[in-house]
Amino acid sequence: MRVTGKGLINRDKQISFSFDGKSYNGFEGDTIASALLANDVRLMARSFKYHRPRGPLTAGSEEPNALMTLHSGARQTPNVRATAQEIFSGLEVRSQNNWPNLERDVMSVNDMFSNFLSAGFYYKTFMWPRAFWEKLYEPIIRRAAGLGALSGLHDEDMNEKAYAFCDVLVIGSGPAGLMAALTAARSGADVILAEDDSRFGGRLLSEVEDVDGKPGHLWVDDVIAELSAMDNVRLMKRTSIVGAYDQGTYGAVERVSGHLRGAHADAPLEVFWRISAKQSVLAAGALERPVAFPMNDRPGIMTASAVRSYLNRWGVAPGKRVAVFGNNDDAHRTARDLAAAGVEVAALIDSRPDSGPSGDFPILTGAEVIDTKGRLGLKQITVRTNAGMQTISADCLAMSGGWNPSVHLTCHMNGRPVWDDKLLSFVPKDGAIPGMTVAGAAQGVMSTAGALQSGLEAAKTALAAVDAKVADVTAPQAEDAAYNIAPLWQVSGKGRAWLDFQNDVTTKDVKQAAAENYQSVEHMKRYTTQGMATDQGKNSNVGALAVLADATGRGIPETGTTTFRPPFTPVAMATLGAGARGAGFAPQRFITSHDMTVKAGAPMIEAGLWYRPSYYPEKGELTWRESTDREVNMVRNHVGITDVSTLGKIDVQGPDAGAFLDFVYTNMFSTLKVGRVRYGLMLREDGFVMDDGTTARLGENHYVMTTTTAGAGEVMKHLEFVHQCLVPDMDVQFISVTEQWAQFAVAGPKSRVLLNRILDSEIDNDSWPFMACGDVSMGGVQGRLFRISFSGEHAYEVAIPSRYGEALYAALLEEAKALDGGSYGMEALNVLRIEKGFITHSEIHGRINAFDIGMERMISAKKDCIGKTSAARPGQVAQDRDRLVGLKPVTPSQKLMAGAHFYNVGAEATRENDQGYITSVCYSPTMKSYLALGFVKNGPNRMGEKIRMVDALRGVETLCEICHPVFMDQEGEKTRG
Amino acid sequence: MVNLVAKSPCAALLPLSAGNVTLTEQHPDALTSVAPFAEKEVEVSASLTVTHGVAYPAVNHAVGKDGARAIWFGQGQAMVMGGKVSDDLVQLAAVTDQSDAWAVMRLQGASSADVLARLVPVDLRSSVFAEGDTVRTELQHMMASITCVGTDCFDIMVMRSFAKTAVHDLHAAMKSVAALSI
Amino acid sequence: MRLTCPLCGERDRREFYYKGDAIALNRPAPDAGTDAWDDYLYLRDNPAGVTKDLWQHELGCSAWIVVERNTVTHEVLSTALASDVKKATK
Amino acid sequence: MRFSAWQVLKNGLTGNKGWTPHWRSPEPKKEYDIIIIGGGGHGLSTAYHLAAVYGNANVAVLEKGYIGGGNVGRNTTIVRANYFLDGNSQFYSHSLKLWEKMEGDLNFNAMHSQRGIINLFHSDGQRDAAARRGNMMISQGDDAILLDREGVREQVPFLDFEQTRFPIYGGLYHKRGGTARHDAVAWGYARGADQRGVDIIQNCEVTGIDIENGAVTGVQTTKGPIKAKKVGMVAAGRSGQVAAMAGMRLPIESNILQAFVTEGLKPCLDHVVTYGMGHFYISQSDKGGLVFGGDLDFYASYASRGNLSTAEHVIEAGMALMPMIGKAKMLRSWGGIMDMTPDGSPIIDKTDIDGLYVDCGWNYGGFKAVPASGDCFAHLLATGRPHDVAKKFRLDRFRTGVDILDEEGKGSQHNLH
Repeated sequence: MRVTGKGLINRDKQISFSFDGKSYNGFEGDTIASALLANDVRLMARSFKYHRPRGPLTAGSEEPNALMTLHSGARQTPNVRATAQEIFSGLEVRSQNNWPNLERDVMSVNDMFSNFLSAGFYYKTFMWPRAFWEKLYEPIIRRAAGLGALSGLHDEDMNEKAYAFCDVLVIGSGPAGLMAALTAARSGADVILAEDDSRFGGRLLSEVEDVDGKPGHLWVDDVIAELSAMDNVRLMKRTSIVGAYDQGTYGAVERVSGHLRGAHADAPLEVFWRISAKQSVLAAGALERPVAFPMNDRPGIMTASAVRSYLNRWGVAPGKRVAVFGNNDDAHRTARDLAAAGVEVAALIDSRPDSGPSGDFPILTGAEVIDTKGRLGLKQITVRTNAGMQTISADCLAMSGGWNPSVHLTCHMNGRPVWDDKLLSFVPKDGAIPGMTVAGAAQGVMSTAGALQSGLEAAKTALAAVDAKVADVTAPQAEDAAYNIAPLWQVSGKGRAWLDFQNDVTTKDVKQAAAENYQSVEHMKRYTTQGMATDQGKNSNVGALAVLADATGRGIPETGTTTFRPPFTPVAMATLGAGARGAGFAPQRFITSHDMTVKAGAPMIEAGLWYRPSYYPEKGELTWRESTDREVNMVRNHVGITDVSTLGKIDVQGPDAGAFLDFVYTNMFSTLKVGRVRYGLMLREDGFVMDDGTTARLGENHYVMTTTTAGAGEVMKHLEFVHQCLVPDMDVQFISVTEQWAQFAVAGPKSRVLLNRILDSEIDNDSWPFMACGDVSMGGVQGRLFRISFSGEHAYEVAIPSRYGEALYAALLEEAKALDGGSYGMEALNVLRIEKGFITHSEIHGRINAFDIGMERMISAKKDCIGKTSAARPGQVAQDRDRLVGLKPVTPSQKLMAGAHFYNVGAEATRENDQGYITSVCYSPTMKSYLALGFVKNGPNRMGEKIRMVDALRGVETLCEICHPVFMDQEGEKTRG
Repeated sequence: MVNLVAKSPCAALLPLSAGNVTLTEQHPDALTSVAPFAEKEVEVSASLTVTHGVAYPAVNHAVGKDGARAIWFGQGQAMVMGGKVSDDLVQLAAVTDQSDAWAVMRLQGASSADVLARLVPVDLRSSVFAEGDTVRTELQHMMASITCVGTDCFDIMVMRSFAKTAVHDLHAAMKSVAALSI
Repeated sequence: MRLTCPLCGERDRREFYYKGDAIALNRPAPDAGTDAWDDYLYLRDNPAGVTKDLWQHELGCSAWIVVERNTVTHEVLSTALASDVKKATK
Repeated sequence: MRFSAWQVLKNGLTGNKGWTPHWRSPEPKKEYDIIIIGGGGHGLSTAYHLAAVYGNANVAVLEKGYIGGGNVGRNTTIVRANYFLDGNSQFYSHSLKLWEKMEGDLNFNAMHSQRGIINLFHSDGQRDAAARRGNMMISQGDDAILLDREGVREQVPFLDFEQTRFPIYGGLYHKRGGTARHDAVAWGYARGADQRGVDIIQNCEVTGIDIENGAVTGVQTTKGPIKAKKVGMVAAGRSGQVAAMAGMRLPIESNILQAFVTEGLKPCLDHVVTYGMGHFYISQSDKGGLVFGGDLDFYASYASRGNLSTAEHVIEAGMALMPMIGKAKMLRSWGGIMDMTPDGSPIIDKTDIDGLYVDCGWNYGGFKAVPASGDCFAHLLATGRPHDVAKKFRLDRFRTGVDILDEEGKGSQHNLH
């Protein structure tokens, strides 16, 4: 029911929205909950386990009950807090976790059987027969579980991430936060003020009290006006600080457009901020806790502070006849506010025996609510007083169990809050978050005047830490009442008393857990699920702890507390994962020939971050194999070109370049002649092969190293490590030149013919023998030419500055075609290298050492190198290690399968009999046979032996012969020719 | 003789604009990585002063102006933008032509720092990052060099092959910042 | 987490690569024997408290850095260029 | 008390007042045959197996906090036997078989759910590696199916098959893989061990290991000295500190691994899905929360809390693979302390000190190993000989270079896994 003359909503702007298909009106500034309450809708949700009817418990983001689903289709958003979501015109809201509807929910039958669904019941049953768990019990349990539902569709909304920096981050904009922000800002510090709510002001928006001689919310407006005019202040409302991390890093979620209808198409829904703050002031206030009295969960029962918020901020009376129950003075304040607004106060029930009269309403002291009635909403309460029982009709009950300072963020770095016996709550431990000062109610300072002063002092502390001068600021006049509270953790009685409303954990469950020796607070939590609902126990943990303490005969401080972990409030996956949809997950790298290659119809495949062509289909070719076979034959008989720019290229320069390379490679490079190229093997210090490639010596002190595409980054890092950490006195520098040069392999018997049509001056075998390198000129542009081969053919790699990459590729392709050649892709490249027995990362897959691939002789005996000592460990040179061999089917047409394993002929295909596995397979159009590289125990000593290849996964079995891994031209005549 | 036509890293991708921010490609005459050998920094600096009128830059700084600028580019390395360095420099430093290795983009406009704040984990607001300041950092998981070359004006360098992704990411941030300021 | 690169200043952890215990600086001689190499490569003090480890400012200036920090609190006590540390220990 | 539907019914009718402690809280005796340091999943499982299988119940489990408070209660609950290397394969195969009979043995429902695991692959090379793994699983007697892209789509149609950065080529489907209710595993073993006479002593921190003449004689604790003939160290995350009490250094560095859970949602994900390119794995708990994790935070830490950039990366991977989870909200994150070995495989071995044994180095894969680790460590403690399936988990394998078990092929140096 809307109360005239109350509230900070804009009554000039009416907004229509729907809830469960029915249309309602609210005003600008309303949340779903305030608008529904204004329409006298109290039933908003069902609980998790017992499907109990529920209304809002709170008026903020900590809400455990009133969770709803917004929107439909791909935008369907479950578990939205009706108490925090602002309404906008056309908003579509649905209740969740009920069937067929909210009023008549079939699953509420669980409530009738609640005695059999007590804490941990599922650990004790559903075990017989065993197979029934997956087939029967679990599906039933799963279907019942969960609150809202995802749509199952891709989330197409745009979200974003950003970074921010400041001297002082102020978290919360109640009196303490505003005062802290004002003090820091006037002192010239770089300030961010973050407020979870849609409006700055905190509790000042919800209380009837003056600050600086004017209504609190007007004082807020003045402060915000001043702050927003300052360059050194960034005001961030609708921004929740969700995590506190090391060295002053904070995670924050800014809700940008979820409260708007028709936001700009480029505007994100939410922004995830990483804020780096030199200092922070936590002024997150406090949350009022419910009281665990019997049947305390009906719609209409909510915290007293929520009742005041609905009344004072939103101008809504959550009931026509409101009762108030509490153990502290806020209960009185609530009753007074209601009465002053003309709402009937049915009774004020104060558990304390001695609280005096308060206002013009009935007051029962030393009394407790011990029962309630009303199936879908509160109708009546039963009160136990010294004089006996009394039933009172009421449709709303405001309960005030005292305040819990919002310590959550202070726990994010393992700080455990400490118990304050006077406040009856936990307060943050000093220094729990380095650089964070806690102020106001979050620190247990409960009066407005105290909070203002505390905010000011916190700002001073923060300013001192960043060496800023403090401006002369004084805190304004405000309410300064003492906080009087008496313990009231649970009320005995017949019915269940809820602690964790959403998860349906009652005081009985906690007591049962204790009886079953789940007495550690963590055990109790995990056994009962107390505090594991979407509010992370914000509303219930302290109460549950008190009940556990009582059940185990310990004090609350001895019982301990569970910790709060990030995030402070749940964060959408799409927000935390913003930008990662589709291609956004990792940057893409493109070779200069990319566009031409795509145009030619070549499927592109990922190679690390790069894209490389798989094969180039020609007309009439139906399968990749046809294209690949053609490309292989083309290279073997004519000439092919392929872009090899993705291979890492590292410029190594300096007086010690040669010596350095000797140290990182197993073999010698200081002896390499200028103008020559050598293959190198690089080990990790653990003795396993890290990478391989060729390195060319361009000058006395100048080498260029190539790495594999996959290994480029790792190798660069490794070189820098070795240089800076092991041999910093060596005078050598590395610069990646991968991007500077577009590089193309030109392979095949006609490769030189082709090149001579491109190069400005011709080359021949004498000027450019196998493994020669040097500068060349093409169209007047200086490039580099390397006579190296990864195909076993007479081949070159030609490099040109990248701006000419596409042009050179086009020129090479044109000339190749004129020679019956063309482009070849990764598939053909793979066949060519397997035929020749060249290894790639398929073979050097991390567990392989030089001995395993038959390259132990490449570890020079003349010098030390990285990995040399480890490679010599006894286990690393054992004959029966899995070692590289070639494999061919005894019947050439029979398939070989990469990933298949080997077994001796006649032996069963079991793990115990395993003889090795295949790493690379191809069909060789040259040999007219499948070929494979693989690792076989003691392989090099088993040449000619027959061995069974078994691929059980795909049902292929082939008898193979172990052979040398180089299938063709073992002498390398073609390469040299 | 074969005719080779050059193509710049951001060809067909730039310019772009959104709101008050524009993104354009820069075409420096040459990019030369200069990494002085041991104890040769002073001599390298002298050489650069002769050829480019700039000293070897201090850490996190760039010196010079459009046409001749030396940007600190990481430990022991400067990127010299502009004409060719002296041939003799190879005696003093590892000199590497990087003219084709990097895409150079200029982000300009009142909200340019806000745009970068969506992509770069370093504070680039004018109050702390002014003309002549430079950083090596990341731009959405890509290695980047970012230099403030004037008021609300930044030169951004990413490796050439990342140009398309970098332009896409910058443009997305530009559009979003523009949408939020409406 | 933020680390102070001796060159670039304070930066987010995401710019850094982690290598492990700074013992990596102290590579034994090739003939130092099995124990020395086992100690160097594999066995670790793994302290719950102050440790020195090696990081690289991978997405920044590429410098390798010795970071002295607390593994329990994540407090960073000091940072230094690895090459300086290595040269000083000679 | 034997649990049954009947017990639940009976107690439900009598106000749930008849439930009794699941384990006792005894004071430590002066001496035990065997002391287990560490009341986590592995320690409790070891104690249970000592009592139930190897006939020695004169055993104490010493836990410095509350049982199950370490990684067994902070993980993504995945149970699988899909290993490739000889040495790992048989061990995890054995473990899965023990999982399959655990609940019956323990009379405790740990909600072990064999809902199937799909390991996605994203290139031909990854498919080959997956095939190599799958073939090993089959030869070990476990189950594996190689799915192509369409096969994956049939199982999990909501993945992003169209746009994702690293396209889905297929997946290795392990039907017997799944999840379990993590805490219940610790509690179930605790209850089972306690019922068989093992003393579980919580809030009892070991402060020293007594060694005389090269042989262990007992331990010092915050509850006084306790003698023992044999001591087993099973303190994952703190293995280095415990070993240091015996003057040992281990090939272990402690790293943080984060895990995450969303708010409860109606069932939307039936399998465990792992996304190798993004280091991301996810399943949905019986309560409805999406439970997921990713890569390590990658630095030595005992802080039990994670780094924001790592969390972001994990969730970015999730969004890249499975954009339908965008509207789910991450509820809680936490960080476990992992014993990371150089090759990513564990250690179950005796030490150079007589009577002192170690079970450690579970990296980020300890949960699924809980039953077999307990069985094998119990076997070693009881007989002095390694269990057949755990023979290769040797402490000195890095020193000798023999049987390094680098399942992922990342190397056998620290911080590569």
